Amino acid sequence: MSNAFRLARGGRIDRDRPLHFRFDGREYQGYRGDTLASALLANGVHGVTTSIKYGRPRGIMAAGPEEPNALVQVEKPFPEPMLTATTLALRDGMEAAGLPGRGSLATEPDPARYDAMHAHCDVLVVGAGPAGLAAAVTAARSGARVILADADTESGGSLLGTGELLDGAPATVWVQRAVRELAAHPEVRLLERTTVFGHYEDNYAVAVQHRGDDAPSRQRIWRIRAREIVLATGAHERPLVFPGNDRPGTMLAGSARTYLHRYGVLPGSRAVVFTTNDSAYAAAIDLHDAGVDIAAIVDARDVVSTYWASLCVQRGITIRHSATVAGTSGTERVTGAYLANLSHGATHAMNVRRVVRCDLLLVSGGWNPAVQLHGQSGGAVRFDEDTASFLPEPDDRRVRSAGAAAGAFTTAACLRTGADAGAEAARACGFAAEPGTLPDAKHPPVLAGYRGPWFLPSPIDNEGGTQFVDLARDATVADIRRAVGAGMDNVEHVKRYTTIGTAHDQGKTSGTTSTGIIAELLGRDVADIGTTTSRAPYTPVTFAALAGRDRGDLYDPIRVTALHDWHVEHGAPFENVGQWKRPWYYPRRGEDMEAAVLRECRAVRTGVGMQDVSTLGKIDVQGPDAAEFLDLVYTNKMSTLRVGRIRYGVMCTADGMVFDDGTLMRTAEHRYLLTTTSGNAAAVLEWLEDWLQTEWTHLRVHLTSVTEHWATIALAGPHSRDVLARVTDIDVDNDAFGFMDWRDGTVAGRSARVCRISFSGELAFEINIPWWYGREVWEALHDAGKRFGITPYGTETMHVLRAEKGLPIVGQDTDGTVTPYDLGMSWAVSKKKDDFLGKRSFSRVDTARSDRKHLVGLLPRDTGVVVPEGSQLVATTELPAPPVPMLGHVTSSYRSSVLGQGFSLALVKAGRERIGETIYSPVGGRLIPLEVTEPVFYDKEGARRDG
Amino acid sequence: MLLLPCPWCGPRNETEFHYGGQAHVRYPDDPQAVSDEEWAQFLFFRDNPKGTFAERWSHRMGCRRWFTLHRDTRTHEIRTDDRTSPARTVTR
Amino acid sequence: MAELYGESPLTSRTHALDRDSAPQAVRLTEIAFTPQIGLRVDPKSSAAERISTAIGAMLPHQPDSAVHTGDLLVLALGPDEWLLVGREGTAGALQATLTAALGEDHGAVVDVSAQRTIIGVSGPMSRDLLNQGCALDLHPRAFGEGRCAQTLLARTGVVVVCRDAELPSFWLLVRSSFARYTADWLADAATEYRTTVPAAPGAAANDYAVCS
Amino acid sequence: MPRTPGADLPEHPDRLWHNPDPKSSYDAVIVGGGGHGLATAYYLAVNHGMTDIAVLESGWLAGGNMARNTTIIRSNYLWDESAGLYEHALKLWEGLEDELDYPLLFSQRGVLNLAHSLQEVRDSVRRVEANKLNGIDAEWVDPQQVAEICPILNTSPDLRYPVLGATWQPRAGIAKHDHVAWGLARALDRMGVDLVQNCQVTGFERVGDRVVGVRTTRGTIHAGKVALAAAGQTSVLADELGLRLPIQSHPLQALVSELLEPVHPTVVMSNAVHVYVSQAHKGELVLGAGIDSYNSYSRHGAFHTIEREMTAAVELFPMFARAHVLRTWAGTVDVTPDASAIMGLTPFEGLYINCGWGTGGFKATPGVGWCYAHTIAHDEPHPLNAPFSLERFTTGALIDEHGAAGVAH
Ligand SMILES: Cc1cc2nc3c(=O)[nH]c(=O)nc-3n(C[C@H](O)[C@H](O)[C@H](O)COP(=O)(O)OP(=O)(O)OC[C@H]3O[C@@H](n4cnc5c(N)ncnc54)[C@H](O)[C@@H]3O)c2cc1C
Ligand SMILES: NC(=O)c1ccc[n+]([C@@H]2O[C@H](COP(=O)([O-])OP(=O)(O)OC[C@H]3O[C@@H](n4cnc5c(N)ncnc54)[C@H](O)[C@@H]3O)[C@@H](O)[C@H]2O)c1
Ligand SMILES: Cc1cc2nc3c(=O)[nH]c(=O)nc-3n(C[C@H](O)[C@H](O)[C@H](O)COP(=O)(O)O)c2cc1C
Ligand SMILES: [Zn+2]
Repeated sequence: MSNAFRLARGGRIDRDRPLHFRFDGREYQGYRGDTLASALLANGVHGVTTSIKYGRPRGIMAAGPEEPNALVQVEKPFPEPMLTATTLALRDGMEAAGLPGRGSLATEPDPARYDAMHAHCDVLVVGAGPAGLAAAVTAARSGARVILADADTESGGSLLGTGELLDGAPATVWVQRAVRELAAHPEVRLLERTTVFGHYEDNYAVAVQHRGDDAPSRQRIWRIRAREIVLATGAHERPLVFPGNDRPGTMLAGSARTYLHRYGVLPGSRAVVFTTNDSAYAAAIDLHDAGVDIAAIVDARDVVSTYWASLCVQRGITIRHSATVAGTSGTERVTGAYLANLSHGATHAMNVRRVVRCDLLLVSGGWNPAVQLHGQSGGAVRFDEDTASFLPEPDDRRVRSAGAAAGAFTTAACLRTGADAGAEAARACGFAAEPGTLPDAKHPPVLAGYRGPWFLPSPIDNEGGTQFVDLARDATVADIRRAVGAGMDNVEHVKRYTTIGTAHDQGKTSGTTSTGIIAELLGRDVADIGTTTSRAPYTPVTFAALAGRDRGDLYDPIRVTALHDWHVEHGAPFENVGQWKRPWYYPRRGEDMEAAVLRECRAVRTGVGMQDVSTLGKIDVQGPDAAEFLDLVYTNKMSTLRVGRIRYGVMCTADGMVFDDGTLMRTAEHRYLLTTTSGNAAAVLEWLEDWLQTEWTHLRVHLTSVTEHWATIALAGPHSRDVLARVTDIDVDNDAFGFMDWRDGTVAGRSARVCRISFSGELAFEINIPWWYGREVWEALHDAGKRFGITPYGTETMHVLRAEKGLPIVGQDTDGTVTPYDLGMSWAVSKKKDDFLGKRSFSRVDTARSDRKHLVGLLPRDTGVVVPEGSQLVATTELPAPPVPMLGHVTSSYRSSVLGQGFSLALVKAGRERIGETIYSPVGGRLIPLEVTEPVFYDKEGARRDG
Repeated sequence: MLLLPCPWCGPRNETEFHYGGQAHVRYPDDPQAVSDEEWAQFLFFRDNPKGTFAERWSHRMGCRRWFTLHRDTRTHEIRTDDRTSPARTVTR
Repeated sequence: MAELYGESPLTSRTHALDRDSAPQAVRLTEIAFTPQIGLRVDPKSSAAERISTAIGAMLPHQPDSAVHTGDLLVLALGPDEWLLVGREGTAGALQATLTAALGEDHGAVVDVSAQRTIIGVSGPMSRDLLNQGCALDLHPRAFGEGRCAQTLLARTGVVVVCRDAELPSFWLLVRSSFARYTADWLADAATEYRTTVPAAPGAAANDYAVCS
Repeated sequence: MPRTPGADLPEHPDRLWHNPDPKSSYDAVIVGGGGHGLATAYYLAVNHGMTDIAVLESGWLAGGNMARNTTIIRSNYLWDESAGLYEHALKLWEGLEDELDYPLLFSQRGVLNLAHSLQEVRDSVRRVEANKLNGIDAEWVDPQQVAEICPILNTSPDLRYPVLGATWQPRAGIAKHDHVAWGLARALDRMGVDLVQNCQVTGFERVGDRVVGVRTTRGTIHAGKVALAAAGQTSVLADELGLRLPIQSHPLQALVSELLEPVHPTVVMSNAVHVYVSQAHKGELVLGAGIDSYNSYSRHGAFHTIEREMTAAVELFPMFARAHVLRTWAGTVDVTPDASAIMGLTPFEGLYINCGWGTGGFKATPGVGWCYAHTIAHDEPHPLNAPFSLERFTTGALIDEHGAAGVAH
């Protein structure tokens, strides 16, 4: 039965390019230019799948994205669920299967690439039918930058499927001319196979381009910022609601015409045409002329057009007016239509008069303008009684509709409204634009459509259980009836009760009809009921397309320091700290993490270690009021810091909670260098700018981020001075270079700024050199330190060492609910300053409580234990029934080489009052006894910092 | 994706900016002198109008300047006189 | 130079950038070790005038504009903020000139030479390449020579400078820690131009595409 | 006959509610016919014998955030105060289906909250340990166990932010939001409570500091007690009384895929690789992420939020690459400074407030109803909601759930 329904001639397929494909396991052949649907129809296949709820056979209903039925699962070249056969371009070797409602996802990874592109234009035209082409050509001639996007594989829109004439020649000739003209404009971008699927604020339109499996990216998201938008998205034909209206072989009349003209396919041999308006007549005539036996035209109207009647008479086609299809026969495919007369006013159907045999039932219930994007853009719609459809309400936003999307249902009107819209849009962008002369399109007089009930009365099915409204969701008139009966009078409730409009097609064919039926059942106006909300996407879009190229390593920037490669070469695993990669520890052969960290800790405590601390945020603060400013943002007093000196400082948010900490060095009378924690650098800078620019505008201060200008190397341990001395010209003697001093000089021949800061409690230095010299200086220090057994250490060791000294880490030992007092840092909170950020909050009732959680130390009675971080703390030796009162939790916990045991920092209710007490932590079903201690475990007197 | 008019750099995509909430919220002249209630108002209570809202934005990925906009919270429309005569700095 | 300057943020990527360039379409190169000085000063002040005199050009008033004066490129980054990009080896001199011109007035001169590196993007598809991740309108009418902008490229901040609108050619100034990410991102974006030329409209024969 | 398992969702009843005109006076009116308003009316009737009540809804019943949420239910919050309230709600969920005699499709399929950094691991363990002591089923699971629970999740260490483990609450899950609303509504309708739709409250009737009724688009209605349950719109109402609140209304978006064969057995939430996903009964994947940054009442979010969310989704679930986004939407959520709700008395006598549930109040629905009804009936907060007072912002006793709530749920 190969291509038995393919005409010998005609259509826009490439007959020299046959394509082989499999559907539901069977081999077929089609041509390049076919969709899967047209190729199936050419092979006589209508039935594509079964319906989701009732398992009824379902076929191809439409020829575009409005298709409610013909869902397929692509199996090859790569599995993709739920595509409509009517929009799926055929390719050689394609394998697909009918999909009864639910798709399946591939288990192997998608090999395709997806990307995105930003674009700007004066005028974006959506849709390249007659209206869109006219709009684009008009706007382009004015010199405006134009983007014309169309979902289809070629431009022309409906003109590709109607066989009509423009200026006496096939309309496609004009289409080609228009496209050629547009392509020649340097300021025009033509986007074929590109569906504009979303409209967002300020005319930001998003589109997906289907570039094909072999393209550099399979799909591309276009992010288009347009000054003006013309929506020329056409209209979708409405099916009719009658018993058995879902049998395969039932097809929209206009779609049948498209299959004929565009694909050279006859969708059947004997057709009944059932319509409520003029538009189906053209389909009937064209199909008849192509060889389809038109068994009858059933027109629900009492009066039919004399123009079309005479054409039918010439061809011997019978028209039955005031009639309806009251039911259908057939199982896998329609075999006949039951015709009945309609009473006057069409409120009742008479008994079935006649059964007409057919294998094709063409239906047309009028047209729904594709107002989805208009709706997304915030545009209103109004119900138009004449066309029984919702039309876009024009407004003064920069989005305008044209053509069938605006209710212009003749080609002449589409061309005119398109050209007008294009000209207006271009003018709105400041271009002198005039709609030029348009091709001549003949159109017959149009007779008003049928105004009877939205579901046709039938003696066969009173409840409407076989009268399908949303075929994709298997929802019927009976379902709407039940919803309304349940008390629902809102279209949104009915949608959710019946699920109408919630399938892949988002109710393109069912929306207006279901509103009509609700109105009818409630005896209210259609306009009153209205529509459901249009939402992006207009047609479904793959997750992968939206994800684009921000995948894998590009998911989020990987920030590295100047020393990164050295760390890699030396085997360090990395810790993610914000976007930074920081070396975590440097395992030697055979070492696990714990062993490596204990070794690194020992090295710092007894010899010397070195760490890359370049990730610390650094901000240059300058200006005559810098000191005053810093006094306001730090809890400490910073104005008293002397040039050449460094001070540790804490910043709080205005609610008194610790926000960041770091060191501040005074580099000149009016200049400081401030450091922040690694993850917080951007936030701190923004926070400082905020206060400077919006609150303390009188302060003369400038902030400059210099984080990456400097590479920073920490050198820590009793031998750090010895190492540094070998490579620097700075006098590193304790008297010359004291704790919390900084000095400029050279290190390994490069100019450097060296600070005496210690985060480990040991004698330590931090060496800052411009990024470019980072590795060179690091290696020089490493060489110089060899004789002292210099040991590179990572973040984990740094954490252990600082915890032994009771130094908290913001974000680990604090969680946004902790004040400096809670941390036991009242020494860092100035009592002398009138104000600073956070000060006022310390006296609030809750913040001033003495039983708040305090940072304390914990020592397990069992020295072999390291309590897991995050463990909760309780006061009792046995757990009562929940809820168990909790005292706090363990924030940091490690095994210490110097203590020879595990130890923790914890936030504990009234912790400082509990020092010396024993509290407990439930760990793995046991209660571990812990002694509450001061948070400083090692070198409490601070004797080691001078070496 | 809002298109926000930075008074310095011109219209830019929302993703370049950081939102700062209500504008013109003043830091008390003397925080130590205000009551707990007034302090709480300053810290946590903000207008949340349905309609025009004076709000702060920082052009984080651009010039790093803070500025004020009047935006309709129903439609996201930005009052056009702000486009032409933007507030350059604000008092919170 | 390496002797003098150590290692630039993209030293390890030099080869990769070269490989990932698509000679007919886009070329990616690092322009390393350029002196860069951040300048903050009130544009209406006499200090600003003195600085203009010292560098031989008015500080551009309009943010997002870039002017050349001799070897110096002056980028206006904000209402009172500029980034001066000089010729290799002149950082110290430039900083001294600016500091001297600023004198005792309120302002800031900060050496940020190593804070950012520069990636050059040139060739006919440069705009296309950048627009894969940069939302600016790079059309020559909107962003020609004399223009610069601080903006987002993919997921990081950059300063984009139009060097030549005709060729075209752009500079991206990117923070050193993000440089590799940006380079990798650009190289990945250039995949498009290294493989075959994109299919002409409608000419995708072997295509499995969805038309809506 | 149904071809697809799960497509045969339970039928709704033939009768849900009547649409009465509002009376001129009630013992109590509840402003807002979302889940919280309905549940509150329900427990006022059931626990406190009050049935002369009206629920006033400006639009269609449960068409606010109740119609828009990703339906995640769990109780594994950090602080005792939250744990108490959410766990109470979860226990009520466990009996609600029977009580309402309505298929709520409450499915306790568990929830995984992923940890992607060492700090997230610490925070997660902390929360799990706190949960356990609060009697909440919670577990810390390592990457391998994560993979066993949810095999389609990418637990490879090569991920930019690898999964380092997760918290696991087996009793958590999802329920079908509309069914919940309608089940409550039907019960209320049967008990004689008036559910009044298309009735927007525009102001209040006051005698001094006492609120004695509401002005509505359908006339003035007197009431002994007025209880606000208006979620994202609360500030607009409070403005009428000059009552400033610490809430900001933001868009929160969600989206669904087409219907798919069951692939996703549980609920997965990730703060760092920001997305949360479950698969609804019908088969669609339901996904959400964080709020949009700015204040808005538009029920419309920004597209870059969706793009970022999809990136996260495909990173964590590579098999979702060729799933399709079918529909996106947004709700208006009321966000507080500490990511915890506000429920209790107000400076006005006879006026009660429940708001600030932000991105995560669906799960609390029955718990809110229970406690809020108590607050209204007794003019005093239930012990479970006492900590959620407005005063906490003055005293500083915030209940900071940013960690447990993420930016959403
Ligand atoms: C996208 C999204 C995802 C979410 N996901 C989750 C989740 O997974 N889990 C979770 O627990 N929570 C989630 N939430 C949050 C949850 O939806 C809300 O916290 C919860 O629904 C709020 O309570 P409600 O149901 O009463 O609100 P709503 O349903 O919004 O009810 C408020 C009602 O008040 C009405 N109203 C407002 N003003 C007036 C007036 N003046 N007069 C009369 N009526 C008025 C509104 O029309 C509305 O119907 C999500 C929210 C969103 C938007
Ligand atoms: N006889 C009738 O009653 C009747 C009714 C309706 C339409 N028509 C005819 O149909 C034609 C309508 O012309 P038109 O130009 O208004 O529409 P059209 O249908 O010819 O073209 C619309 C185009 O828009 C594209 N499109 C739709 N949505 C899109 C999106 N979101 N993104 C990208 N592309 C999208 C479609 O692919 C299509 O090519 C006229 O010829 C008219 O006579 C006739
Ligand atoms: C849990 C859940 C599942 C949903 N599933 C679907 C669906 O399968 N198809 C659909 O079109 N919409 C679905 N929706 C979205 C609704 O259609 C709708 O967008 C949402 O209720 C918000 O309302 P609005 O878009 O009318 O403003 C779902 C919503 C939720 C909350
Ligand atoms: Zn700016």
